[in-house]
Amino acid sequence: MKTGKRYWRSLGELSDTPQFREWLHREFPENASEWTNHASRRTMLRLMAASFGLAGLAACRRPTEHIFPLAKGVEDYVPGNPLFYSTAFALGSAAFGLHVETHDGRPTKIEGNPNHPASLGAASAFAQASILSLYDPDRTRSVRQGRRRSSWEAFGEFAKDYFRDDGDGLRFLSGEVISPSLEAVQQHALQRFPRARWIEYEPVSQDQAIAGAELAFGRAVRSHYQLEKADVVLALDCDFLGLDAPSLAYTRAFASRRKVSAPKSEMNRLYAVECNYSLTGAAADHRLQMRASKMALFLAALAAELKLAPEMPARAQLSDAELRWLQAVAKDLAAHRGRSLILAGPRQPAVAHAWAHALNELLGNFGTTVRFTAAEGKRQVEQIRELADEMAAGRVKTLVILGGNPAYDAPADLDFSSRLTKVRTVIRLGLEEDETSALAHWLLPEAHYLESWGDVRAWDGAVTIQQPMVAPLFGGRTAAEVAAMISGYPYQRAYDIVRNRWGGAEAAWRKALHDGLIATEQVEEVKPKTRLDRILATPLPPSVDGIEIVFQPDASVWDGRFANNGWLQEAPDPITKLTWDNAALLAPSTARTLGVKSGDMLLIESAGRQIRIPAMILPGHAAGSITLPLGYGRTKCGRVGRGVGFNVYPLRTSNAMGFAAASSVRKIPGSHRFSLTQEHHSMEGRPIVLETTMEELRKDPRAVEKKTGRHELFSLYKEPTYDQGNQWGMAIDLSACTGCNACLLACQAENNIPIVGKAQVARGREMHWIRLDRYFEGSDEEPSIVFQPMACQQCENAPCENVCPVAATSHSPEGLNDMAYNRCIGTRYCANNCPYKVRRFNFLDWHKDLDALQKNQYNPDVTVRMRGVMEKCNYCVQRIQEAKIKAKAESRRALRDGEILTACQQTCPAEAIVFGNLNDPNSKVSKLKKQARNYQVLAELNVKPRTSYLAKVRNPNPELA
Amino acid sequence: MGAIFPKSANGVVRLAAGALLLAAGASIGLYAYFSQPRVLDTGYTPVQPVPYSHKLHAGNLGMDCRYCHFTVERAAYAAIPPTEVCMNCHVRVKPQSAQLQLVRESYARGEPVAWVKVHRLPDYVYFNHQAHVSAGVSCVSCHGRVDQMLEVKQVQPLSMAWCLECHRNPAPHLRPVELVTKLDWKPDRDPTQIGREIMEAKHIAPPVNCSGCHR
Amino acid sequence: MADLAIRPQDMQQELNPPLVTGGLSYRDITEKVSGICESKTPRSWYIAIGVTGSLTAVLGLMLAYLVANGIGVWGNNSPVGWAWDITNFVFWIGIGHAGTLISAILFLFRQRWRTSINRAAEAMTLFAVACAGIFPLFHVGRPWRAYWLFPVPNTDLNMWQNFRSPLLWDVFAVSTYATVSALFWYVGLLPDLATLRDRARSKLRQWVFGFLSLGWRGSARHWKHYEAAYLILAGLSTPLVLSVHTIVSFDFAVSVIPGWHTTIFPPYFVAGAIFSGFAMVITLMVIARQVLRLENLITLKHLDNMCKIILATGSIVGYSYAVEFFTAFFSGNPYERFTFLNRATGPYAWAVWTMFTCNVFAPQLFWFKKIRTSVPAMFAISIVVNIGMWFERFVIIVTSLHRDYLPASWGYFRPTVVDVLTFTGSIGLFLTLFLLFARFLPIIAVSEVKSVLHAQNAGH
Amino acid sequence: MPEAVSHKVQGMLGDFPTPEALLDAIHALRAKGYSRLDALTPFPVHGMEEALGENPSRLGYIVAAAGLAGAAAALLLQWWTGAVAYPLVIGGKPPFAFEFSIPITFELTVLFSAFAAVLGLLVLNGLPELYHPVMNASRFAGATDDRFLLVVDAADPAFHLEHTAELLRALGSEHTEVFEG
Repeated sequence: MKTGKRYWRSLGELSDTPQFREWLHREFPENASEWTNHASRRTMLRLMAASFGLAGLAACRRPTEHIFPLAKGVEDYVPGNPLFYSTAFALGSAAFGLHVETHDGRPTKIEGNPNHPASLGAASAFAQASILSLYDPDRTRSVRQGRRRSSWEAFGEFAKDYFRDDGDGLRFLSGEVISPSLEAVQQHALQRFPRARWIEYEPVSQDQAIAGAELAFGRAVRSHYQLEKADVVLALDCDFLGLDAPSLAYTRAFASRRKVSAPKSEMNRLYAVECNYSLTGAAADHRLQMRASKMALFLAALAAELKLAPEMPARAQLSDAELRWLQAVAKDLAAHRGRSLILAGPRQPAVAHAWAHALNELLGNFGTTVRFTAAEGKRQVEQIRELADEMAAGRVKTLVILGGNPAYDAPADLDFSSRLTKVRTVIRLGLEEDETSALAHWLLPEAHYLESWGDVRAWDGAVTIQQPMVAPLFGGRTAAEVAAMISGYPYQRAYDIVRNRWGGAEAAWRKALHDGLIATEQVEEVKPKTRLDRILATPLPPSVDGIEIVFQPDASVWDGRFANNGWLQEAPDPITKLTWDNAALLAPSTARTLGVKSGDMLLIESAGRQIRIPAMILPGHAAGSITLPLGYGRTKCGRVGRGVGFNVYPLRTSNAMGFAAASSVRKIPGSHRFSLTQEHHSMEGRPIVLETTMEELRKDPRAVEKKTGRHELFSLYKEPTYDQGNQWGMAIDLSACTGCNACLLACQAENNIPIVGKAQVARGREMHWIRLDRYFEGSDEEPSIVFQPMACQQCENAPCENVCPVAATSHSPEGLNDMAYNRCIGTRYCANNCPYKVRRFNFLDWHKDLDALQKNQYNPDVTVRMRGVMEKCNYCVQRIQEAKIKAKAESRRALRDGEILTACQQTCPAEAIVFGNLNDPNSKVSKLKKQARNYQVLAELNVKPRTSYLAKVRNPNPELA
Repeated sequence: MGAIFPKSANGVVRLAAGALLLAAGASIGLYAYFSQPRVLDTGYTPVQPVPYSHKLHAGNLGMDCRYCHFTVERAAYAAIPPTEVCMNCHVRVKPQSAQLQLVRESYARGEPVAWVKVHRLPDYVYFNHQAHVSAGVSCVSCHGRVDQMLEVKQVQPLSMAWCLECHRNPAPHLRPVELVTKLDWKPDRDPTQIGREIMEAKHIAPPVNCSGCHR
Repeated sequence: MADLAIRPQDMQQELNPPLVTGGLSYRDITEKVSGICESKTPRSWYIAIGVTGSLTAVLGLMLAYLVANGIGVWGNNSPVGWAWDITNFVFWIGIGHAGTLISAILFLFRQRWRTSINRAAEAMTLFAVACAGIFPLFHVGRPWRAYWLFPVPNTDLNMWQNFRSPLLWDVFAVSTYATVSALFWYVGLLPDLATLRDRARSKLRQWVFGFLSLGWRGSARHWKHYEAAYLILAGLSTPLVLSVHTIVSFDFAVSVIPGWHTTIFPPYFVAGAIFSGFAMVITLMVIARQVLRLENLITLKHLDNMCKIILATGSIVGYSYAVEFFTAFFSGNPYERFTFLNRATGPYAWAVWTMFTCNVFAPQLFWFKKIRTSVPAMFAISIVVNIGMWFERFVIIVTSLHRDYLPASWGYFRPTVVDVLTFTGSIGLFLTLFLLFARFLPIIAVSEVKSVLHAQNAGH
Repeated sequence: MPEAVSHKVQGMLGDFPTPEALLDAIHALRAKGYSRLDALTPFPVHGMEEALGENPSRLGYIVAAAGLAGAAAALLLQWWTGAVAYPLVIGGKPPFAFEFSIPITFELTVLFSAFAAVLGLLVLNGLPELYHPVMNASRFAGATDDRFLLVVDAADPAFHLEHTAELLRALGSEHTEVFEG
């Protein structure tokens, strides 16, 4: 529907921002009518409601609505039909290939690119949410010189006569450069300005890993783990399924070894040694809590145990329990030479990484479970430290900051922002107005990666061309463009820069664009040798007495760059279920010694600096250690992120980026209210998430069934039969699910799910259609964690349907529990009567305060729900309908299995969610449901859910039982 | 003392009561009738910025609907044609016509012509042209004899009840796909029979559940 | 031992004290009751209605605010989709049971003592039901669509109601109950309206009551059909009054939620309703009796009887509570067990124990005749019972919802100011209506009391 | 009343202090062959119907019929909307079933019956009847207060201005008057 009336109105709403008008006119007038569609979809629902029974009368004065067709056609654009482009998303040193769905020129949804080795069709929460940042109304909207609004032309003029010399005192500062075309410009710039230097800094970097490699091999390398080949995995402070690695591909590989279809199938075993409770820890078969500062020692001891290193005092510092654990692990590893793997996390010091390498070589894992490619040995922290010193010494005249946010996230001891004031000219290219922009003399709007040309090299070297789906909304430019501008690079526009970097024939280029991968580059694989003597010569880090503090990227805002992203802020932390906040995570025992409970404020001091932050007790966290998630407490930030959470960077110094010793931690007056999406953590012994072990399964294949118990189920009535046509159903493998938030974000993007904000989450009104239920099991001190994605179960005997007085929710012949928003009057009875509590009610008009710009992200295939109506998961019925219509048009009778992917399924890195036709015995889902692990939650209620779960299987080491 | 009310009071009261009942009944009846989309929405004939005559183009000149509404078989929307399409002919045909002024301007400036929407569905209704056309539902079923309209006019209520009529019993409205745009098609035999055969052949079973149209 | 001897007339007095005392004549009764609404409006009345009126205004404001912003202005959340809204609804509907019960069931049981209280009780019923009606109407997310709850012909949608839904049964039950009670009440009023008409001096009153009494003359034929109609209405109302709260209880009993899904709800709810209803009657009548000096018509015997009924129903309620807990544990259903354990010990334990104290323990005091016949005592207890019964509904609704099957979905409900003010406002509305009634209509069924007096004099 | 009451004798009214006296009087008059009598009393007096030879009320039949109609209407509504007009699969239950139709059937039965009872009452009593000649009688007001009135219709063959008045006084009427209108 193209409803012009409201189109004009929403333009009116926006007309206060000239950029918007400019953007509207310049970019895509043709589909102006389309995008308002969604704005109007909302308004419409409201109007319908407002116009009451008087709908009739209203129509007497029927509003004139306009249709705005294109003036000139656009190739392969059919109004209303989506187009998909491949591109890539970069985060630190990693990049992930994507497919982006666009509707009439508006990117609306991000999927993983199945051909891309780093994403394999999956997309992380960050990647998916990045689309919201594109439409962030708080983005830098224009070039500014000081306070004055300026223009690119003006800056061009300025640059022309400012950058004449040989670059004396000229410094470039950017995030890690993983873009080949930017590298080209970088090199050119450094030739053009011989005395200039280019610093790369990421708050979350691979520095220690590189240092470790240099220590072990004498050269920097990148490690590539082949988890699908590993039978026994030992992860030390390494959340390779979560935040400490390009986790999508690793998750896929790991999960492939966790889905046991038959009792005889071989399952891998994961040992995790960690401080904070991570997704990896949750997935582990054995988890050992250990302070981060002790893990290098653990590895050394392991080396000793495996006779790689001579006996050393290390062992003495391990407790008996730890030692028992270590011995068992050592035995298990040794028993799986060439099929085992040891990973050390980025927070761990070089020596730990070195030991890990040494052990992997000893265990014959080189070339089998771990491969290496060459890497350059730049240390980012050192680079920025030098820069800071130069700034302090006044030797930096011009600093060109391309992206990043050093004023906020540079190591505290460098005192970056105050030293920045010593620089004569600070030129800053930034996506949003942040702490750094505030200190810049020239502020340049950066182009979002979805609106500009670029290219990125993934962790394993695969290169993807980034192509724009819209022209820059606020006239932003890329880092390459700015660097080119300053250094007079022969190519000035992003497209030319990239196109020229790759050259090649048009056909190959087009193919590269289409596939999202460029063939030309080859990454050299290296076969390094460890030098044990050097490792042995390196002292282990001193043990921290007192409480240690550990810094880690946050699952929602990473290093702070996503602070203004409402989806991510509202996405609950997978482990703590905390939204819109960070907290000092500590073990119950630590809390007891400090005399604090969750919500109490702590004053933490380290290296002469201090922060205030509320404590949160996390069962399973290592004692005597406090985890501080980075990225919160932004002072200069958009409306969403400003003042959310607590900034922990002040404690993070350049020589202790991973963890440090706290000089003092004490409770101070005051408390903080967290907004949690899950407040109860125990399963109360109910058969909700069923768990079994490989052993049990081998003994008795029916083990799972026995746990649920049998129930005599009957109905008063003759129940309808669902044996015709498609019968949709879903199976979720809890053994594969790692609890990452990918599905939750996918659902949010696909189904126009609103953001409700911290206060409303606290009231229990979050709108996510799919919950990731997280349960702790076992003791408070040593709990294990299980996850359960919980969305509408599409019950055949749906209790919600029975109680709706106006029949707003009823059953489709294909077994879907339909929800007709436009019929709903909002009694909330259905939600009350839902045993899974998966229905969501629009308590308020969540879309009211939404900037029209953000409405561009709305999926036009899904109604935007007005306040006062109920909503819930519907297996992405819009996708089902599209597919059916497509099949009909192609006059196909049956749909192919896997032709329809629900949003959550499509993006799940573990492929834990499988949707399909239960009526087709050969469909993947039917097969899964036939497995002995398959069970229905609350089956005894006879609601006959169409979604069922495959019990979680762990593979514990009998020796540790 | 005497009675409070005059003798006539009894008659008056009875009369009043009768009148009241009548009025109530009448108003309900009237509302029930006039609130029908059939009564309200049909016949809506807005004035278009450009006096484009479907009668001339589709009728007299016999142009196929799909020449302009070319996405109808591929998309949910039967797109209103880009100005470009008009100009394909009108660079030569009547290049100077005053009536085409707007069109020429639009083409020159690259800005759209603000056509007025005639057939409107609520935003929570997902009607898909592709699905219907490929099944063999003719344009005429919903839009009427556009080829006879000087100004396009809504001839059907486009209400849910009306949609359901056809979704429950599609046979009378089906025809061979190639004849979909032949608005004046007269079947040589019982159309319902033809419809049944098509349903048979194409396994047509229109949805009557909510998510068929509401998502 | 002589003084221990009991004289027969004392015995008579003891067992069956007169329902009309002070040797009143028919005329006196007419004077007494009609006098109330004919005399000059006392200052106190204006003050009272000033207060209740402003509370009613608050109700209006709150509802407007609610409709303007959405249910979010209340504390309701997920999982607690219903909270104060439905609690208030059930509370008021419960109150609204005494009236019809007194006029219908006691009538069928030939309980003559009902006559002096049934009029006021019926009025109270109507007002309570009116207050109750507000909540289901405004608790919906889109009240402007609430008319979809009724089978209104719709030529555009061709959509109808879902008759499997207890909520829909509720709509029919409550609206039927409201209508029938109103009719019943009006029929009862007819003769007394005629009395007012014939006593009226001013033209206005003559006309108004003339119209309202429809020309009632009290002729033999009138009375014949009148008695028939009254008997029939009583016969209809009796099952109706039972069905209403039964169906209200279905809203919960028919669901799948532990703590809701139970078979004892119907009798339990009905008992509770009568319990709270009578408590409210006492609260109001004690005041009316005092203020309007009706001691001779509303005698201690009336109050005593009502206290006995409260004691009886209160005990039934207490028994139901016990049975609920017993079945929960006896059932062996872990979810049921948890729900009741959680009620008694969970975050809402305070509400549960308030409920127990008010509903189970307080009314037991009525075993003592001293308390049954002490006006202040019964007044206090009646208030306590009302509070207790509100909490009963709160407990049933909120504690069952806030922790059901999947612990991950558990939550906690906190009311907002709007919640509180809306309920307070509804009390205001209730009292306002009652004040208006007490001022302008005969609050005692004159003709009925006369026939009782006649019977009493005739000595049978 | 301003507009003149047509001065035609409509009947005669006797005023008695107690229901008993009234009943005795009625018995006496009927014994004397009076047939068109009526009594106006502040509350229903037992034995009055017998005394006046009124046959019992037929209201019950009307109500019963209405009740059946209500039940039928309810069932029809639920069956037609559920199973005919738009059959939807809801909660795995059939489009129509007696189990879940009972509550509403019951409610509508009661509703219809109640309306029938009240409307029946009015119709059978010819209400609303704001004007009635007897209202012109000076003592009429007593009938809704504490007096028990006996009304002899002028149309009664036995009616006679003097004799009837005599008779009434003899039977203990404390006031006897002729009313017109």
